[in-house]
Amino acid sequence: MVKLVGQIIENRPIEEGTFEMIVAVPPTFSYLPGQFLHVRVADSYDPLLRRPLSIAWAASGRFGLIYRVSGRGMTMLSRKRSGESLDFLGPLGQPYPLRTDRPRAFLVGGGIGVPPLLGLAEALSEKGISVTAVIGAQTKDGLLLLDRLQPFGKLLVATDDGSVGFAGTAVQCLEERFGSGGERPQESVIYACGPLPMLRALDELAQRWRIPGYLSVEESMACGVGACLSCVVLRRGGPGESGRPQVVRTCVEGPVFASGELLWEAWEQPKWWEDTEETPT
Amino acid sequence: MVKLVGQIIENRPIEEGTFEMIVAVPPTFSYLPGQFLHVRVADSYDPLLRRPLSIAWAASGRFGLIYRVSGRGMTMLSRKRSGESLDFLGPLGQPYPLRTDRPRAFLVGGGIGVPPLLGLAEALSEKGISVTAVIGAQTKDGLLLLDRLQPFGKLLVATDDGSVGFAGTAVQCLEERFGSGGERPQESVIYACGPLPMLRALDELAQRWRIPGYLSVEESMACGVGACLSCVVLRRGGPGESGRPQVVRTCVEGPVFASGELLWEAWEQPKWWEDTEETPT
Amino acid sequence: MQDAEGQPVGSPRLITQLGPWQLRSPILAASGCFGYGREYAAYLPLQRLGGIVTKGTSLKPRLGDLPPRMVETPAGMLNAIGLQNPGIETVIQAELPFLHRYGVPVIVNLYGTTPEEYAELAARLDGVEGVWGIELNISCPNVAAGGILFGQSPILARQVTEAAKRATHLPVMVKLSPNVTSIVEIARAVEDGGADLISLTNTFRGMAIDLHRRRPVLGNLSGGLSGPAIRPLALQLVWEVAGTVQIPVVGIGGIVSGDDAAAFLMAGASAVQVGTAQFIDPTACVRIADELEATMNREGFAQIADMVGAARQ
Amino acid sequence: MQDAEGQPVGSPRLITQLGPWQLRSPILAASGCFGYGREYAAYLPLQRLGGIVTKGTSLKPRLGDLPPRMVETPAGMLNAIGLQNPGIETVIQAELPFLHRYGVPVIVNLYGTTPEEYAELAARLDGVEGVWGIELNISCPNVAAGGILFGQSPILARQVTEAAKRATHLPVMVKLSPNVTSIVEIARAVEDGGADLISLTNTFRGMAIDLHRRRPVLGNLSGGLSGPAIRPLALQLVWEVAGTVQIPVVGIGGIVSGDDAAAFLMAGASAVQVGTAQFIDPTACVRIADELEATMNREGFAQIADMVGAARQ
Ligand SMILES: Cc1cc2nc3c(=O)[nH]c(=O)nc-3n(C[C@H](O)[C@H](O)[C@H](O)COP(=O)(O)OP(=O)(O)OC[C@H]3O[C@@H](n4cnc5c(N)ncnc54)[C@H](O)[C@@H]3O)c2cc1C
Ligand SMILES: Cc1cc2nc3c(=O)[nH]c(=O)nc-3n(C[C@H](O)[C@H](O)[C@H](O)COP(=O)(O)OP(=O)(O)OC[C@H]3O[C@@H](n4cnc5c(N)ncnc54)[C@H](O)[C@@H]3O)c2cc1C
Ligand SMILES: Cc1cc2nc3c(=O)[nH]c(=O)nc-3n(C[C@H](O)[C@H](O)[C@H](O)COP(=O)(O)O)c2cc1C
Ligand SMILES: Cc1cc2nc3c(=O)[nH]c(=O)nc-3n(C[C@H](O)[C@H](O)[C@H](O)COP(=O)(O)O)c2cc1C
Ligand code: FES
Ligand code: FES
Repeated sequence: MVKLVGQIIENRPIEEGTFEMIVAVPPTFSYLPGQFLHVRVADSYDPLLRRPLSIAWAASGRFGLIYRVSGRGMTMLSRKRSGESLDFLGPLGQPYPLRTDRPRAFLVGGGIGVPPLLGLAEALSEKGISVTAVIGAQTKDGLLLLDRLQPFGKLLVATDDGSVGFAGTAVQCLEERFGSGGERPQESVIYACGPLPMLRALDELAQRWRIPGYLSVEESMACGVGACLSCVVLRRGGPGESGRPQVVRTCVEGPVFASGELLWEAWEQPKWWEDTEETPT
Repeated sequence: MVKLVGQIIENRPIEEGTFEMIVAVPPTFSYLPGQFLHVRVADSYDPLLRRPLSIAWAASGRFGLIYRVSGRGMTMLSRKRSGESLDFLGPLGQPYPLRTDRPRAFLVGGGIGVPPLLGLAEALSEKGISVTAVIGAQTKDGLLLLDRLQPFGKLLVATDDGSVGFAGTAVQCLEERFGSGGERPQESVIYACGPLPMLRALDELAQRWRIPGYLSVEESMACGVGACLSCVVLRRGGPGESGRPQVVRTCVEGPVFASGELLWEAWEQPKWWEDTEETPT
Repeated sequence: MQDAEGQPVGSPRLITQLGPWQLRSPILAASGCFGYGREYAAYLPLQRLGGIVTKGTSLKPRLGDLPPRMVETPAGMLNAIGLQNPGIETVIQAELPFLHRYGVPVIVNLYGTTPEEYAELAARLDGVEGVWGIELNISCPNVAAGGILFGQSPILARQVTEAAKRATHLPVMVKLSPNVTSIVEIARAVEDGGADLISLTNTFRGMAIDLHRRRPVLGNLSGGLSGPAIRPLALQLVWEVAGTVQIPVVGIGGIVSGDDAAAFLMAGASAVQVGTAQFIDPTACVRIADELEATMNREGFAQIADMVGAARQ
Repeated sequence: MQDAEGQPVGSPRLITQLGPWQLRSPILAASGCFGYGREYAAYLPLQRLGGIVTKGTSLKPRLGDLPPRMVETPAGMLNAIGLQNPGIETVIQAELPFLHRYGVPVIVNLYGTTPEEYAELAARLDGVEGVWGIELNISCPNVAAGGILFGQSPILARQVTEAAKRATHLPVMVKLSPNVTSIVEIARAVEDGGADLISLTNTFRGMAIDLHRRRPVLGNLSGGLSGPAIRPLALQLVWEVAGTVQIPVVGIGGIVSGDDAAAFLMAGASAVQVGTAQFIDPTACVRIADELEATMNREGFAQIADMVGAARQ
């Protein structure tokens, strides 16, 4: 948890609309897969805020960010050149727990959720876990980082339009593997990062098959360090808290949450939030 | 008066803290010395507005801007690289009249007012006018474009601290020339661009010696094209207007005004502006 | 699209019913940011605009405020022009005929220091060729008398509206000030006073300080804030007013793109005005219209009317 | 500079008399932007701050507003946190002792739905170790009851102030809402009610629309605008209030640099609070203090007090 300035070594498109930035940092820099940086993209105050970006990978003295050039912030980031400096906070947030008690890990990534799985795949495979990456996208062109994940284990690919691999979502693809008996739930752990609908579907799948799951959630962040309470989600209360839901910060208690932990309905059901004066918390 | 996009050919420091940007434009592009462009420096809305910059020179298919990297806007401009495009409006405003009825021209520049004098010196010398550039600055290091002006005629240099050339202001330097009889007022025209105090002093000098003078004024501009009424100054009314002062726009009726035309007191004396309901204009 | 004379008129999908007016586009040029149209005629086809709201015009000519009149702020600008204008007679004689040639709807923005002055101005414009309506500026922060004072009191706002309505057959749009505790109260008063349309918002009162000169930057000390900085504030006001009055609302404040315009329409505005964006991009009013059409395509709206209030369901 | 324990305390030139308090710096952390200090302790030396205004605290815990709670706007951000907080008891037991260790002045920002609740909160803090004062938040735009309502009525604003003053010996700072017709009227009411200091401004009510979902972005629909976008508006309000009341004024709104802080001081504020800037730069409160000292050198001010109101002469 520090404010740092690194030097950009490289910043270039690696796939259509997606950039990789490599940044030099002191060799003491280390992170755990799933953690993110809060990055300043402009000197100006428009855009105003930092942007959260997962660390895709790190090696001694450098790390990589992989980002889709979508909005204005990412466009500005993509204009930075090697030699310029990058102002960032981090590593921030809770990483994926590296479970070694089960031999097989399924890393499910959708859209721009794939980058953090890269470092995770490496870390897990180093620990002797058999890694299967399940990468989904709408079409063939949206699939990210296949070649970079390949070395760490198996690769399953899903496209909504069936243009390559499984025809359907990454979650349906995984469902099919368990359903067909091709994979054993009791030996498996699921790690995921991607859009909300994907995470919800995976959460349901993981609970149904009783597979431990770890889901990385993306919420809009202002401070990134837990001070502003912008990025909250509702977490089911544990038995010790007599089951009362808790408001937790994606940037500090997350972005990785365990399957079964989150009250997804909170995104839709104002009742959890309304009349909080009345709610006995 | 058009909105154009040119391609930046070069953008680099030419002197300490001063950049020259060379921009490629269609060969039909032409301007008159004293005119300016209204330049977009950022894609973002902070800074919000365009920046007025004099055209320093133009040749077939290209022109040059010379600017001091002072505030945020100019810093952003200095970061643009060759190959990128420049979004500008112009040429805008009234140029310096090229007076051929008098043989000698004194081009007085202070601080960042020197750039427009470059193209002016060239145009006047092409018309057979004998050009003397009088360049002033606080110290030696602030003197701009001496080498570039040299080819077009004589060069007088003034520094406040006397570190080089005449010890004093450019205006005092000029005063001394006329006072000593070294130059003939009745054969001379003064052209100037620089800070307000310099212009006021020159205006006084020109009127006292009965020398025609043309002064380029810098006011904050929003639209740059005459629509917003931000950039106004007060002009003395001509006889036909029964002497009533007129509010004129620096961007349209200026930036070049004739000596004797402006009511400098208007900057200090609210009475010209107050109770305008009462003022019979 | 072209009209009978081969002039571009824009897509038929942008046609907008704004109260009594059928306009070619929901994008109008805002008062004070488009002069009387002359300056921008070289940059964009005026006939493609939904309309032009002129610079604020008073009975007598006004020199306006002491310079400096403008200072840039983060994503915004402060202005204190002080309603410099040549007076209604000169405007009618020398300015409006130019605009009339383009056939673009002209709405004359009016400023007075008493309800009677507003009435006199409104009456004077009745029947003037090319004038489609008037906009009462009861919200200028940069003049000592009148202006914002009328916009900050429901009673005065209503009086000014009634006075103008009685004096003219032209549709009357009343332009509100954001510097009030309850915009809804003022909007209701103006509606009760007979306004045909409400436009909002005028600028927000603001200040910048010159550290070196140790005084406020602007000659007038205070100025009015405009530009993208105020967009979320203006959107909120439009949301509140459109949920309150029955007459159409015209949204103004920081609009620089088609998406921005769409946000105001979805909040309940029937059309919008574009001001400061013109200074950044002199083609803004037409570019924004084109972008708005792209937004309609992307978000599945067949016509402007379908977007109006779409975020209120 | 260091204190007896070798901790950095900043330049003596930054020492600021703010009403009853002598502070090490005129830069305080604004409520809701610094939590209860824990999160930023790793990024800056807390003892260098002029003070920390805590997150808004209520009698009972509050879950706050439905997400999304934040959306970026040009040079600003809208938030609708809805005063999520663990309640006054937990704050006193679990949060304040942490801050007390740093010796940094703590001002507890309080939120209630009735004058009695404010009084109860104020009384509860009386004598709590490390608490230098309270700030009454009568200006939160993101809660249904209380909050901004008190800040929009002179009578209610005065009642809340009086209730709190009667209940505690602590100095009472009252934080005003900008969403009023006359800030001066509210400021006077609060001064008459016995407030020791006035702080302003809280956020401006604003909205952003999600075009795709066809509804306002924020769970709470509206939110409060903060950041550089509002700086000229906040400066204007400070100018008006400092010209009206005798009690010290604390300026808040979009301050991101030492020059910005200087502008508020010159407009008449005796100190400032920094909010949103912390999110962009977690060292902001200390960096701004250092920059302010550079500004003082450049502009020729020997001490903070000399800058206060310097642009008003
Ligand atoms: C913990 C975390 C890790 C992330 N890791 C990556 C990554 O490795 N690669 C990558 O490409 N993207 C990642 N994202 C998403 C990334 O932060 C957004 O794509 C980015 O903020 C978009 O900024 P923009 O200015 O280009 O887009 P705009 O849409 O212009 O942004 C406008 C605002 O919305 C917010 N925003 C937009 N999209 C998202 C989003 N998906 N999640 C959260 N806030 C958003 C922005 O922060 C900003 O405040 C991550 C998000 C989070 C929360
Ligand atoms: C007609 C004209 C021609 C000019 N030609 C040149 C030139 O050839 N080379 C050059 O270096 N400069 C020139 N200037 C000045 C130049 O426009 C300013 O230096 C520039 O706007 C500063 O922008 P900034 O963002 O770097 O500074 P900031 O100080 O951050 O600007 C803040 C605001 O103040 C305005 N501003 C600041 N300084 C000036 C100034 N001197 N005149 C007018 N507005 C100002 C800016 O436009 C902006 O709105 C010219 C100005 C005018 C009016
Ligand atoms: C330079 C300038 C001059 C203005 N003059 C007027 C005016 O004369 N009458 C008026 O009603 N509004 C005037 N306005 C306000 C605008 O019409 C508009 O309401 C405001 O700027 C907000 O819109 P924007 O953010 O798109 O600029 C002026 C605004 C600016 C920036
Ligand atoms: C995320 C966030 C939470 C806030 N919470 C509170 C609060 O609990 N109580 C309060 O009085 N003000 C609160 N504010 C307002 C700030 O204290 C400050 O008045 C406002 O943000 C303007 O200052 P700034 O532009 O420096 O942020 C909050 C502001 C933000 C951005
Ligand atoms: S982003 Fe501020 S608490 Fe998470
Ligand atoms: S800058 Fe707008 S009129 Fe000159």
